Amino acid sequence: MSEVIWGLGTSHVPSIGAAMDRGLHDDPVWSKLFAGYQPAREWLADRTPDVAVLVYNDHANGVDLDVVPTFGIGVADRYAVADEGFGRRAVPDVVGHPELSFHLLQSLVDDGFDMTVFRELDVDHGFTVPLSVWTPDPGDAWPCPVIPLMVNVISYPQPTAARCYALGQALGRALASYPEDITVGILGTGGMSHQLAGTRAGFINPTFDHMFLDAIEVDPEKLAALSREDYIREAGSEGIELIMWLVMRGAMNAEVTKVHTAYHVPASNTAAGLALFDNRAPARA
Amino acid sequence: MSEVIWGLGTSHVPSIGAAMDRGLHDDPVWSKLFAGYQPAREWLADRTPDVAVLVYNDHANGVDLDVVPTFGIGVADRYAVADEGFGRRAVPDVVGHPELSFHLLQSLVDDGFDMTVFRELDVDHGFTVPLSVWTPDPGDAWPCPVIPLMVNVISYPQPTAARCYALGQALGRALASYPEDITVGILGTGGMSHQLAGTRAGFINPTFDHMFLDAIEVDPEKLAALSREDYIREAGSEGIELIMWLVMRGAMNAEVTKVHTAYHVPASNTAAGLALFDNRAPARA
Amino acid sequence: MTSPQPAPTYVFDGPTSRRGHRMNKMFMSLTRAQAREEFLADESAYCDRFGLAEDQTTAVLRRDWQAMLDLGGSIFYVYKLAMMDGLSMQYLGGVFTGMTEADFKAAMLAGGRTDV
Amino acid sequence: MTSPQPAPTYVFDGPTSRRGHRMNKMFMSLTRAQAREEFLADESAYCDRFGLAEDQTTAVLRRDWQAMLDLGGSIFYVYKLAMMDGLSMQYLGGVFTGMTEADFKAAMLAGGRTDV
Ligand SMILES: [Fe+3]
Ligand SMILES: [Fe+3]
Repeated sequence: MSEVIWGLGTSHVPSIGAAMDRGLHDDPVWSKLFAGYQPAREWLADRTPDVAVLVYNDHANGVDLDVVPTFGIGVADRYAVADEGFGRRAVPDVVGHPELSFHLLQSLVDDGFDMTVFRELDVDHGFTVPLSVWTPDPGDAWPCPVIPLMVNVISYPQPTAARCYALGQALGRALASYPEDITVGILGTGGMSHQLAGTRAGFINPTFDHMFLDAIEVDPEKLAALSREDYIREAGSEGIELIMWLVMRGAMNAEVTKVHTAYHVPASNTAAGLALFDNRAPARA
Repeated sequence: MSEVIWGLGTSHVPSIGAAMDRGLHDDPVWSKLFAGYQPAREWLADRTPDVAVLVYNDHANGVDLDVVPTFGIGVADRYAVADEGFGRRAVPDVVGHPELSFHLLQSLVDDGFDMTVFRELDVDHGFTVPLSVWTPDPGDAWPCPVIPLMVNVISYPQPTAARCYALGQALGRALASYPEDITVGILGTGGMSHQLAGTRAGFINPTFDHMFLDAIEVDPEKLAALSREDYIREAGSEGIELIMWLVMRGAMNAEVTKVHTAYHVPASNTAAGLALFDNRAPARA
Repeated sequence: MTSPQPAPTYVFDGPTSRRGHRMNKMFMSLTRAQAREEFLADESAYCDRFGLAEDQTTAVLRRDWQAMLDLGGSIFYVYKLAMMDGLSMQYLGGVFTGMTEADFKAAMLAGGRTDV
Repeated sequence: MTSPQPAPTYVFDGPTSRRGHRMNKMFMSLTRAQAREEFLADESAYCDRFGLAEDQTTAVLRRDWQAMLDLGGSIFYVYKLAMMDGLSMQYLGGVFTGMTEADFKAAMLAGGRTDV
């Protein structure tokens, strides 16, 4: 069986990637955000898993509006970094893990999740920015193979938060039944509160975000019980991306150990959050 | 609420469409097949619904292997007839019903079905042949708007028969909650037993097919309990298409009235079957 | 279907996505350099090619970002036109809220708009 | 993953679909008239363009339908090449089972192969 060793929730704002790509690490607008990432990066650097599963959404780069899957999974050997209009980010392509992908696919479909299979997929900032948050200097390659798990969050109706949490739990079961002994890291991405369009553009809700950062650790069921409309009202129309953190959390144990959290406003128009959890049982007294 | 008035299960073999398009209605190879359709066609001609939902699979014409949805639903105004390589069938394009499509989409997603949304979709013989079985001479237009419900049956792992039946039941609930009073016909397509490739090509299992034609009326749970492997073994590797009849059946009442069934071997390499059910409560003594 | 639009929020639901479909496809095409050249050579003809409604074409030609949203544009697609014009999401945020880009940026740096 | 291949049956599972992916994409392309022309002008070069493995190209050039299946071809995709050649699914059925097309058709008309 494979073992989930950690779960990382993180925003995936494109400007975070752009700031890193332009070396703005010490820029006064950005330095606090990156300082908040540092403890997580250090912890993760010593705990590279054999494979990672990255839960994300595409932003009209890898898929078009013609065909919008609610849940998709990549089964490719390799995922190219998308050109979002003005050249691709200068980061490595993503190496996949098709054997584990096909195992997860079969297990999830047998478990009643109606996955869409991607045999080819270009991944956009929603995917590569979290990888950069984890690994700022990947060199020629990301630290391990990564499997994309795509969630529709931009086209209504999104899956419910409860369904995302259930998908995470099914993902946990699927990983546990993998015949090989490998270690796995899970990334849930998106959020935190933000709204891009309309008179409410620039909306930030730090109260909700802090509640979310706490509850994702100790009471994910509470977050899973919120409706689409709750997320849109409390976290903004794009803050609904936070439902993807629930997939990550669902794949972990009921009890997890918090390694580090960080919260910063703004990354461009968005509240940026990070939460890192150790999935190994805490030492007991 | 909308009311499902009938359900039609039918094979969708391309050669059936080709035979109709070439006017081979009275050809000795085909006349028996078409004679078997006649009573169903007559009954249906008097019962045109306001909308139909057609459950089918694409055969590498409307979607490619790059992106394979387990379950998809069309939300378009119109669906073009696909060119499968040598010109499109000379039948009308399909008019959609986006209002009902979006209602079904929301209801199904809320009910935990992870639908893929098609805002554009070309429909192939899997879709147009059943329409021709229902309406041999459509003239300029099919009898009513039709909503495509796509199921992956050609790429392993297909959804389980049980999941297809559950989708049908959710479809029934979704239709029942539609605010307008409209009548609906449901078509489940594919099968019956056949296998196209390998040393087992030409495989036909009339015993299984007859069992299926009986059970789809009176004991669909029995069919829903069969595994993928059961279908592939008993009905051939392409006979697994029969799981799509379970979506149709699931959307109907527990008790339905058989109007007509027909069975004929062969349509090209396939056992062709038809089963038509009245969903209105039978008159009681 | 029921529409869940909270008052000042755009939700890309069924009716919205139907209205905006061709315009959003046009925006999507602008991710290719060749398409951007063709668009810039004759914006109106390019919009016609994608079958935009007249009010949509007008909104695109005038860079009326608010109108694009009202006519079914998805912000992720509208943004592709803005990117082509060298405009940022923060510029758009300013337009939508009646601020200059500088004021919008300042509002975000001050902790974002927490009272809307 | 567990493979559910019943003995003489092709199931288009993960390993099969990975092996056949480029070849199936090449078959898919043949639904366009222009692509068929380019294919027929230089079949080997066309296969190279899609990145087929050598044994796959050989199978395509020789019209070795059985080998195409064994090398990851999906029957629905392989059939697109057969259609281009003017061959029917019943012809292919004959090839797979070691019969002439006429014999295969006769077997189907007689009720199909019920004993396999
Ligand atoms: Fe995002
Ligand atoms: Fe079929």
